[in-house]
Amino acid sequence: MSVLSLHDVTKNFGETEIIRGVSLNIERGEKHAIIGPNGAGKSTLFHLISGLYNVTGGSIKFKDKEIQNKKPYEISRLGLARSFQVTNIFARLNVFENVRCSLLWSSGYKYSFWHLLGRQKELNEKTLEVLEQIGLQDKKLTPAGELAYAHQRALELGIAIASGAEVIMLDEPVAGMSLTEAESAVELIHRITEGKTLIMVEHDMNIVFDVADRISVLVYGEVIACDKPENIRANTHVQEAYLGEVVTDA
Amino acid sequence: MLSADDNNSKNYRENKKLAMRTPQIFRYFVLSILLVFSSYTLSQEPVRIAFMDPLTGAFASIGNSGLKQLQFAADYLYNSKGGILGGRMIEIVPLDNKQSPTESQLQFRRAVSGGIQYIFQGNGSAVANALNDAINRHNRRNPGQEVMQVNYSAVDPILTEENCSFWHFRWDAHANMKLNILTDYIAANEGINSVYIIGQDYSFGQVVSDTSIELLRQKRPDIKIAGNEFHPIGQVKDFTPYVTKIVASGADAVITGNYGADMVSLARSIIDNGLDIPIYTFYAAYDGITATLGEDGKDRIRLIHNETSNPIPTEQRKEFYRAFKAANPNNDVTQPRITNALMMIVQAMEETQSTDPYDVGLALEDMRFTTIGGDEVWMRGEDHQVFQSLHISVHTDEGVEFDADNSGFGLYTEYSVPLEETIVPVNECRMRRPRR
Amino acid sequence: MTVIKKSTVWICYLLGLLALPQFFDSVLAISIFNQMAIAIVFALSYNMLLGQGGMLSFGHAVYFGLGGFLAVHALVMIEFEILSFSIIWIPLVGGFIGLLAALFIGTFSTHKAGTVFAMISLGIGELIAASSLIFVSFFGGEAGISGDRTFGPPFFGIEWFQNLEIYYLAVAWVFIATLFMYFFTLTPAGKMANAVRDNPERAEFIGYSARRVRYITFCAAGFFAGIAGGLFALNYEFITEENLNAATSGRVLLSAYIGGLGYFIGPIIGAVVLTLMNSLLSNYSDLWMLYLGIMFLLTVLFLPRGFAGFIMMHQMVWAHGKIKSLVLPYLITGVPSFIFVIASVGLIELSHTDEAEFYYLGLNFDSTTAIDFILISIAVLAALFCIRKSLPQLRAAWESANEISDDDEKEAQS
Amino acid sequence: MLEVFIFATLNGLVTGLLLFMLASGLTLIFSMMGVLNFAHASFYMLGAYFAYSISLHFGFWTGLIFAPIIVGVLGALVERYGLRRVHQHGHVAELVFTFGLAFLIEEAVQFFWGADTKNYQSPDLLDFPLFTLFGQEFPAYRGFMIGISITIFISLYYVLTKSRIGIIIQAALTHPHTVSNLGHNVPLIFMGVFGVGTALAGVAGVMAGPVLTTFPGMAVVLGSIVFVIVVIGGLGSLAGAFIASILIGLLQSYAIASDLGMPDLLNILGIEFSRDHPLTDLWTLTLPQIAPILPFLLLVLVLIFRPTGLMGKREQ
Repeated sequence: MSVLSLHDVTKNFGETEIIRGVSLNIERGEKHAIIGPNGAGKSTLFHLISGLYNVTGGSIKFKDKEIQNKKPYEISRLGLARSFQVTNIFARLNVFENVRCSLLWSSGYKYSFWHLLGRQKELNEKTLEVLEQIGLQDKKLTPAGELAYAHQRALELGIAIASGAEVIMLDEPVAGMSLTEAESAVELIHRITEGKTLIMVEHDMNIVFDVADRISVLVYGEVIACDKPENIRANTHVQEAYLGEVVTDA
Repeated sequence: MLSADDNNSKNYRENKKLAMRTPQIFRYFVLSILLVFSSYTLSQEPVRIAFMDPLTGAFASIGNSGLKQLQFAADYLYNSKGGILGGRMIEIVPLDNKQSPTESQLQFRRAVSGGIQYIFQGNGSAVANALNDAINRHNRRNPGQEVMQVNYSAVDPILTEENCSFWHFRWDAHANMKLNILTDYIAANEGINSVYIIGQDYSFGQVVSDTSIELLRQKRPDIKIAGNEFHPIGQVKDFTPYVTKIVASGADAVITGNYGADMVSLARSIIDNGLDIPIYTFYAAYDGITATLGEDGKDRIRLIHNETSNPIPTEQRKEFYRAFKAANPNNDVTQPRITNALMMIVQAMEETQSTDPYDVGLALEDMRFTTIGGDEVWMRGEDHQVFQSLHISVHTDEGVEFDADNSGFGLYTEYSVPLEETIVPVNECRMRRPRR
Repeated sequence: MTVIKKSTVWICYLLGLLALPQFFDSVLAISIFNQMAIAIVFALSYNMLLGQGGMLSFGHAVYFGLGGFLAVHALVMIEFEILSFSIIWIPLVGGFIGLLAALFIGTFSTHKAGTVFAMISLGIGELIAASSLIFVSFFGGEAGISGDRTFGPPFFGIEWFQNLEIYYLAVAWVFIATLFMYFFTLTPAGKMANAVRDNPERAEFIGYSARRVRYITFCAAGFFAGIAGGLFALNYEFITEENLNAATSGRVLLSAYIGGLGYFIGPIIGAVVLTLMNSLLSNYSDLWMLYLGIMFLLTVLFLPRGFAGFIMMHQMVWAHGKIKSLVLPYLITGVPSFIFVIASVGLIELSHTDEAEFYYLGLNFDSTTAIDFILISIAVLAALFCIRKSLPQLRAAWESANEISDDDEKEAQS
Repeated sequence: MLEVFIFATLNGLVTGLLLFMLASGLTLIFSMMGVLNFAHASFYMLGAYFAYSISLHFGFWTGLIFAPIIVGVLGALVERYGLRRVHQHGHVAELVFTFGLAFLIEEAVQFFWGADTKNYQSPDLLDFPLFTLFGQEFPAYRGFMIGISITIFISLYYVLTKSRIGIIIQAALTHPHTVSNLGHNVPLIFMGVFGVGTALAGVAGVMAGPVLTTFPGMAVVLGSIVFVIVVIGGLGSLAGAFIASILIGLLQSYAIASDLGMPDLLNILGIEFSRDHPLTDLWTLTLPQIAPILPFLLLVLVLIFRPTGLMGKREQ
């Protein structure tokens, strides 16, 4: 049963068509990677699903609800969390507060101005758990903006997964990391997405083949293939269009 | 409204409260500071009088000019001659109210803090009203420490009508009195068949408009009110659009109560657009305005005021002007009523041998006094409104012995009305007098 | 332990406020304290908006003023026995009106932060200030409206004749308001306000509507600004349009910024400093506004986080006991800086004065000859030279103090 | 009525073009640096005061040339030693800095020139009516103002679209980062643009000083209006600023010229209120009365319904 399904989604910016009729079904518990050359529309697709952009046409269903053109926070509340390609954290809050903020809505606090956060034991414990998961428990009082880049990326992931959303979308989670940093990041991704649905955009093919159950290839706004990793690797069409050059580049 | 009994019981409670506190210690404290810092270091405590007007900000030049006049009058007339009340000097304490009612309240508390019981204030009816309220409240709550408001220039009629108070004395003719004379003058001018009234959109502007229309209707029903316009204070960048309307209306004269930059801009626009009609107004001279209007304004601007500027009738007043000019080359005696107020208060103090505002206030009521300009002044007891002859003067450079802003231009009096004819009946003043 | 430590700060705050009149008890001093109390609540509410919520407003006085106007109207109604309640609740009336106004205006102004919000606040501010002169029956025109606080039922025998009594009432309200504003920063809504300030886009992806979060902060800020307006009404017993115009809005921005945005204590410092400058400095010099402007610009340029930020900069150094190493360098730069300020002020005043004889710091100068000008100018230049010479030393000392702190931290961690 | 309409249009144009002189500099500065310069009108005031001082000794025409240059140099210095420093602390700090600068300049003007109005006169050469229509003169000086404004608009437009530096600036309007990546000395361009922008404000000051009165409050009166124009026109759009300037100039001029008001509306609707109705201030409101606040009303409406302004493209 698919938890997220896109049907003939299109997106134009002015005259330019960026997404040209994408249809995609993501199963519950699946680890799904989206790959494609630069400018293929991967990030745009993410923005469409998570509600940052409105679609030009087509429909997106999340848990049988149409979510296209809904506001990001409405989609987020349904249980779909995402991270960003460019680090996107709350720079002047400390690490602990960053994570705690992302737990607030799912813990049911809404816009409360009558709860004192210091007194919410359960919430604070949960926050510490997440911090431990992402390995930032030592840095919890550091302002997020002053963290090292790798730590910021970890926090980025932490904010995305903290709410306990069942579908997690990661946009190039290891972009800009060194090899060793990337390795621990991948391990982290494995750890925190266990039992959840993961949709990921990534350039590093090693990571993609390591993590993904299924891969979609997006080229010029169209999905040209969607299959198991080994089939994708074997698909000459994909190799021609895209895979070959990237592998040699890396 | 509060009945007299309530008032008394409040006063009584008030008295008890005061007795429990120790204002004396404070007074000694202030005194000792004074003794240390005062440049006079006298054997006797000076009589301290506050001058509260804008000394910084947009209206600072008017306020500072007034301050210099009061300071000069005190020094020239009294301090240099051994003081008053048998050797006490007059000390003028400047208080900057920044032309703001709120700031006036603060400065008033500062005055009270320093034991000052006389406050000169003139600029802005809003400030005068706020100060009037504050003083009345203070005097009611602190018997024995009363303060007198010496209003030398705020012309809102309400201050001596509905809101009249025992503690407030006005040494200027109020707007309705002035308009009464001004409309007489206009009515007598056969050439004027229609007038345009334009003013700042606030109480004084509205008073000018309402009263002029009413008075003109009585005096010259044939004069057409070609326009009656209000514009926001200090918001208008360019008066040309208004001038266009004035031209289109075919008016023969303009009446306005504008002051400050709004006055200058309006007059300049009228002149620049080639509109050759007279402007009748209140505040279009001195403090830079005369210099700014210069040659262009000649024979076109007419003001109503008390105490003539040119020609000056007495040698005594000429001497005073020259001495002032020698001490303050960049200022003029713009408001002789400051001197009048000071002289009358001093006379009242001498008569009663007291500086208590209550005694002085009683002595001022119905005082008749001759100014150094030879003008007779009557302070009416019922509403504390002053009456003296009023004059209409023209902005010109002919026959001007005492010019304004060192520009060669000044005011020349064309039309005068004696004291008796300026008197208006007491309308709505029901003064509550304090009991001692 | 921490609870005791935290409440100590609050108790000191309260005791400090209560004790002030014991040291300075003149009418003037009480009046300044009252002003300060009002300014503190107002500046804190502004900080909620800009410091906590990231909304730069050029029209915050609207809520202060509207609250104040309704509070004075309430006083008048009490006087004429249309209403009957103790005047201690007047600030709440102001707060309620501030809240109502914010509830309405917030619906369209909080859509975006940044320039759009700033411009809408400017427009609304100008509109309301202008209407206050047009709708005379409610706002009383430029003379404003006035009431009398002594007509309500007495409160435990207190009839509010004296400003001192009002001061204690104001202290109670300031304390409560400060406490609640502080608590607000610790609630989910308060924290999310910070999050939205830092990154509105991301806040949307963790389930929060940035607009709604801003709206809540905006309303809370309006409420507390209204309380400050109510306190104003009680203290002055009148209010005029100048209390809701752009100048008042500008002043609160100034005081919050000089004090230090983002730090809770910042606006309190700013409000105190500005009130003192306004009421004391203005007595000594006509040019105090010029000095205020210079001080403000210097703060923006060199202390972007305000006085509070400057103090907080030393937290780390202090915690590691390195503050001693900074005392000497601070003195070496501080003394010439002090002389520089004093001499510059002297120069400015000397060139401004009309009097031939000019007294400054107990010295007598002659403004008609050039010698005194030259002497003071030399002092200014010499001081400036010393500052420039000593600055590298100060910078080095500062860096070494902080560097060691970092090492210490690493040691502490390992 | 026709005469009122014609003159209202002329007045509106004069005001509008004057506003455009200010708005053009502000738009340039905003587009490049992303900061709304609160002190822009203060530079306008400085222009008027410098020109006044110069005109006392050397006449109006010398002032017209040198005052804007002095103002422009001052502006460039402010950018170099002030704004650039504050830039690192973000836009709020920049806005607050210019806000403080506006405050300081007003105080400084009072310090150097005093608080009273200055007798700054238009040149005798232009002291004649250009034409007389229905008995009202149209001063030649106003015609001269229109001429200068239009010259500035045309040359600015020409420089921006045809010259190399103009093309760089144009590019920086829409893609500031790309331009700096292309190796242009963006800080120098910023300083130049700020200098030119403030010099334009200075020109406006020189021109407006004799007509609109030279006094310390002249910046405040115009300051927020210029803001309004830039925002209504669309941030970063010169054409938008031009349209908005003219629009607001005409709007205010027509509003003052008209005699319409609530009483007329109520007449049409057949409603009548007594004079002591609690809302009597509202029922007697007239258009001329509210003319100066119309721009702010327009600003709020535009921002609510079209936050990018009339011609603006860039979301912030």
